[in-house]
Amino acid sequence: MSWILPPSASTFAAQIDFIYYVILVITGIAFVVVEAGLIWFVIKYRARPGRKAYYTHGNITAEIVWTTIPAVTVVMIGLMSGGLWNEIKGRDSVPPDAIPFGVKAEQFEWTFTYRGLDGELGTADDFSLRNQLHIPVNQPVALSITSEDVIHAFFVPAFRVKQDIVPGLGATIWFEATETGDFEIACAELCGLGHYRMRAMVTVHSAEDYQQWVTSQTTVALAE
Amino acid sequence: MEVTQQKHPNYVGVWVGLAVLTLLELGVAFLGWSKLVIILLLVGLALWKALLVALYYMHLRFEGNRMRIFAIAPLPLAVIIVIAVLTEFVW
Amino acid sequence: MRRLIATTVLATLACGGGGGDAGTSDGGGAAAVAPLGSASIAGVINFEGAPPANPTIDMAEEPDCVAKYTDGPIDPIVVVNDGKLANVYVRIVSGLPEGPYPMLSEPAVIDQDGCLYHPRVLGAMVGQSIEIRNSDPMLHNIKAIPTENRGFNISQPREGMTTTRRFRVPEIMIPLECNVHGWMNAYVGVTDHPYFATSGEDGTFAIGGLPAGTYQLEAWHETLGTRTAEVTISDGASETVDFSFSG
Amino acid sequence: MAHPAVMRPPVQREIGADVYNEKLGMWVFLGSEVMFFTALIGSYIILRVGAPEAWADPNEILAVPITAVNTFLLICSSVTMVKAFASVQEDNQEALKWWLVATVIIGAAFVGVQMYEYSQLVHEGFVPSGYVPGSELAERAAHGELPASVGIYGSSFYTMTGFHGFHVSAGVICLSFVTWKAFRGKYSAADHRGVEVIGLYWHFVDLVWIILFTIVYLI
Amino acid sequence: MATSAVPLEQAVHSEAHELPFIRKYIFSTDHKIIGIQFLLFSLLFLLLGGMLAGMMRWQLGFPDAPMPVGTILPETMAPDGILLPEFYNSLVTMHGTFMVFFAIMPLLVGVFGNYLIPLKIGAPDMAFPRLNMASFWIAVPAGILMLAGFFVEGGHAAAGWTAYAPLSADPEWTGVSTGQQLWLLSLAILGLSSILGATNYISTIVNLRAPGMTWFRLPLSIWALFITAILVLLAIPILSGAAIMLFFDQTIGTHFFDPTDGGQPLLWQHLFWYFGHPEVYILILPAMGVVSDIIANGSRKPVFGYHSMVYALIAIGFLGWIVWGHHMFQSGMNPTLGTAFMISTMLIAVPSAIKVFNWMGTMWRGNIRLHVPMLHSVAFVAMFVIGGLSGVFMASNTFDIYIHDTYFIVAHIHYVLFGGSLFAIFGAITFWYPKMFGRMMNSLLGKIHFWLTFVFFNLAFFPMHSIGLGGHMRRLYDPSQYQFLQPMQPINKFISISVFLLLASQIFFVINFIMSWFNGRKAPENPWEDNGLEWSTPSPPPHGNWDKSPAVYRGPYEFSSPLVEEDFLPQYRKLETDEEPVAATRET
Repeated sequence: MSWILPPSASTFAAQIDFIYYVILVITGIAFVVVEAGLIWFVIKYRARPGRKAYYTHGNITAEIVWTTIPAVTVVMIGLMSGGLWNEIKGRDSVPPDAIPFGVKAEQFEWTFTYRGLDGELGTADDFSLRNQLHIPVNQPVALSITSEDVIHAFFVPAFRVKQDIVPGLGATIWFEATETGDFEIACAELCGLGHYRMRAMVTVHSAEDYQQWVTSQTTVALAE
Repeated sequence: MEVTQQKHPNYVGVWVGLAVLTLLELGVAFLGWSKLVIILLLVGLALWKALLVALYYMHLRFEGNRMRIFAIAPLPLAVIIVIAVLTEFVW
Repeated sequence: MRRLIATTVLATLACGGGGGDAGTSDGGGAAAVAPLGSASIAGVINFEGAPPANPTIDMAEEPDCVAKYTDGPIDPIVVVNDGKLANVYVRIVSGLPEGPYPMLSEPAVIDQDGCLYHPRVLGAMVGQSIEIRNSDPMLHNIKAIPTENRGFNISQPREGMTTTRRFRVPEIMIPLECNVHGWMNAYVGVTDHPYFATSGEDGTFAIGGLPAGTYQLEAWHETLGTRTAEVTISDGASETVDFSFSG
Repeated sequence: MAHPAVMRPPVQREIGADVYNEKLGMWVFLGSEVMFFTALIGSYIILRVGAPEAWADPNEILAVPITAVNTFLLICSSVTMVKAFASVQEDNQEALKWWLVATVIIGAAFVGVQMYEYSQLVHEGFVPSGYVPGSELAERAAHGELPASVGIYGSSFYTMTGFHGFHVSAGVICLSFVTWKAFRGKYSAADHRGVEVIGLYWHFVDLVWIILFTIVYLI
Repeated sequence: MATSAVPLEQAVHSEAHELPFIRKYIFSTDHKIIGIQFLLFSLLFLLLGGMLAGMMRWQLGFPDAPMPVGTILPETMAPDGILLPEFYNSLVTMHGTFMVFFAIMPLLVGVFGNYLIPLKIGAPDMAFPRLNMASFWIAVPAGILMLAGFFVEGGHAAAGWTAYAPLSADPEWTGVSTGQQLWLLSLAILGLSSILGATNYISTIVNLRAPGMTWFRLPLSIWALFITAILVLLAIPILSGAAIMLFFDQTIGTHFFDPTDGGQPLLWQHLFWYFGHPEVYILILPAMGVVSDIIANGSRKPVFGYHSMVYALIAIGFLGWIVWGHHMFQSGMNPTLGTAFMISTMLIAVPSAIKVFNWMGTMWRGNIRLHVPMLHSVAFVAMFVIGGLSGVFMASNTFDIYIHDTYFIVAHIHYVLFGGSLFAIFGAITFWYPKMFGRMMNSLLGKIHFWLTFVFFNLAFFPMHSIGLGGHMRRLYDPSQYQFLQPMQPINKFISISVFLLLASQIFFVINFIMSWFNGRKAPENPWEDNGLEWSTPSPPPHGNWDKSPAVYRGPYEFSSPLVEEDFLPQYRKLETDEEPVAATRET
């Protein structure tokens, strides 16, 4: 039972979590005010014999106050997250220097295609791995994801990244990991009876480890 | 029973109008003009016909405002969904 | 209330509504039919030339399966042992007398072990129960993609589970696949008679209990295509028919 | 026993929408019909904008002339319907009966023509799932005279026109009922709610066809 | 529409004399009987839906442990009592479907719409009684079809209650064909029933209000039901249309949602949610309405800011149409659209806030009687606030990236639908039970049921926020598959146990409901000392409700009025100062 978000490992995560904590504080206040008020009223104004309730049909000022305050607050929240939204999901938000990856989602597997050494996708030295994504740290990566059959959702909790993958539509998402290590990739959209097993791992390497790793894999790929 | 409406509108006239407009549509549809112009024209003509039917045959013209509101209320909703989804392709 | 649901389920199951085959025995009547004869056909499937290399499987995500292999898991598409080809499905295409044919009362078993199907090619008779086993401690789903029969897509989340299915119409071949492990493929040949066989590791096959007659045989391999042969046997005799494929 | 407002329409007309219940109810119901056709027609527009290549030019696959005739039929049935309404307002029972009969017949004719149109299309090889393999249209598509695949075109064409046809058929049935009552002299200048209400529905169906004809057959 | 062309007086007259049982209780055209029929119908499905939830929670709390008495389920569902993933997906789907379409919606719209509208506006019956009967008897086959799906080959629909295409469009992806088709068919039929009902409600409220019952003298429950009826009328047809297209995709090989042949999977989501968001308000507005009535009654005080309450209802009803995209933030739709939808969604929080504050304002300086309906209503406000506030998190499309499709959403919807609607329903049933059956429900049992439900509900659903924030995906058969979810397993266990207790505590309601029906205390005409017109007629009211239509002299919430020494002043009570209302209720 905690209201703290789990550890984060991408550049977005920090910003998204910030928005979360802002909303948490605002709604927290509203929550306490209302619930406390309710309890207080129920106790203070409970029925007593021979007493009559205060006869009123309302108060315009009060109405205006509690219409404006929420309106202003929510619109502010909206504007605040709107900017970040475009940064993350905007149509042309992908940074040009992002490393491209090909991702194929199908019941119930992820296939990740790497561009190999020549830095180009769709060439001979590309290689693919099943359910394993390897990326360098502190370096934006762009995944062009397609779905073979039904709608899947690419979800990396630690990166606060989630995107539905609609067959025929696909999606390109980008993020930048800030921590090395292994993180889990999940399918977040019900995609059939094996949905709960549609799990993959993303391994974040330091820049040099990543180069070595790619080299080794490419040679293997070319050998075959 | 419709006290609000003493003399009938010229129903046959409206009918002739509808027929003519339909012929117009058929003509326009096969003209060699740019697709966009044709589409706009056709939609215009179709709406015109629809309006004729609604106003005269469904006597919206002779109803009170309340009924007119009832009649047109759903139309904005119909437009909203189509426009919104079309933005997927437009930009 | 749950009891109510369930009992109704059972009720409908009993009248065949439930889709699962809770031991209802189709063709049980046919089982009474005696073998039509005592003739038999046996043979070997030869493979000429160098067998194509089978791809390795990237099973890294399933350590429990990898553990079942000494050297990395290979996808056994073309299995050749000293010139003999395995996983070839041989059946009699024509020449049989009118049925009914003796029913195979033993279920045809297909096992999921080490994230591969065993056998990879399975023969079954119309109405014969096909017993699907899971010997892996993980989820496998079994998706049958027939064209004539009604397909199914079922799951076995735990080790040791078995599920029984039947096919109602003859069909060559029905692909089986597991979507959790994209490399897992198997093929089921369904015939209305019991005269079929699948070549083993040593490439041999045998079809018995045949009446005398002249038969067309067809040998099917998932990638190498089909071969046909004709053979005439007299009652009680045993003929040899060999097939040969090449890469 | 019951509330006078319900008993005598004149009283009701004082209340609320200024019209009697059945008319109000029909208009309200037509509101939901609008949304139903929004789902179908809207999808058609969206799908077509999304995959324009799947649509054939007018008169390539669909026969415009025959449907033009059908359109004319429906327009005629509308005018006969409204004539029936006008007659009952003037308490002209004879005219009412025969205008209604005419409407029923023309409406049924529309459905018949649509059935014929469908059978022709199916015969040529145009079905909800696209071309029938090996059919005449499939051949022409193979030679590049028609879109390579019209799956989505067939789907939306049959669904939309089909559901309109369904509405017409329902209308014809209700109209027959009203006609039967008319022959039993149930309607008068004082109370002809049945005629007016079914008329509203009928004109609405006609209105929908006006839109359908344009965007399905002509554009 | 021949039915609506039938002159009403025939319908009403033919009912006047004593009727045979079948016409009186089975094929009745009396709005009160139909309301009660809907009540029993939907309570049954409520129970079923709860059972399905119980099975799901067992699997989530105790994966791989055989379910008690689970062994009686056939092996296609739960071999040796352990659920199969495909059956779990069916449970997910059907729990949602039952609760949304066959429990909450008919309970609010079908039951209280039917029962309260004529009684509260002073009409003898609905505008179209036969249509009203039809709408119930169309709903029944829909329910039967929906149940039948469990027993067909391939199992019941397993694509979620939102039936996202293409998962739902092609049996190849789920192995479910007949089940999914029955599901769609049933919804299309149920849609027809709802539309007929809505047509009836709107016509009735517009045309059949008693003399003096002007728009701004309508109780808020009726206002809410009126707005709801409009939403039903305009939203349901969209679903019917979409369902029919999906049905054709399943059966006759059309390609509406099939990306391989020009179809658009996203189109389904747009259509579904264009229906689905108004649907959300269909499920909460009537609850807000009845709660407003009950809170005013319990506080013995006029509703605070009646007019702004009405305008808030209308605003919600309208805004509900332009926010559907917030269900699709992560679906890959146009991101610019995403921002637009976020703003509109944020705005819809405002009218909700207004209502909450007005409810509090109503209780403020009241003379609060904590009878069972009031308890439930206060709980409604308290729980609805939580649901509303958690909604703000998801409304922010950016943070929604993280919590979309997690248990945070599950917590949110249950705080709104269970904590909100269902508490209101329990309150409303207790409140109008005496009018429906002529007997009071047992207050002690009621209080026990309330407190147990309230406690276990929160124990069950509040922790879901926390695991949702941990990233726990919803619709997950076995969370233990993910390392990052394993630490949450204890919480999952805890939630499951709470859910079982929550289900168990409903027994008190069932007992109370059935016992009181037969030997509850006889109910007086106006047991709650309320102001509504329905309390001016015997309990239960006779056919036609009143011998002569009641006249209305004032607004619905004249509690503690200084004009009289009682603390309530019914709408139908004539004081010397009051003039007879004219039959015309047209606004001026």
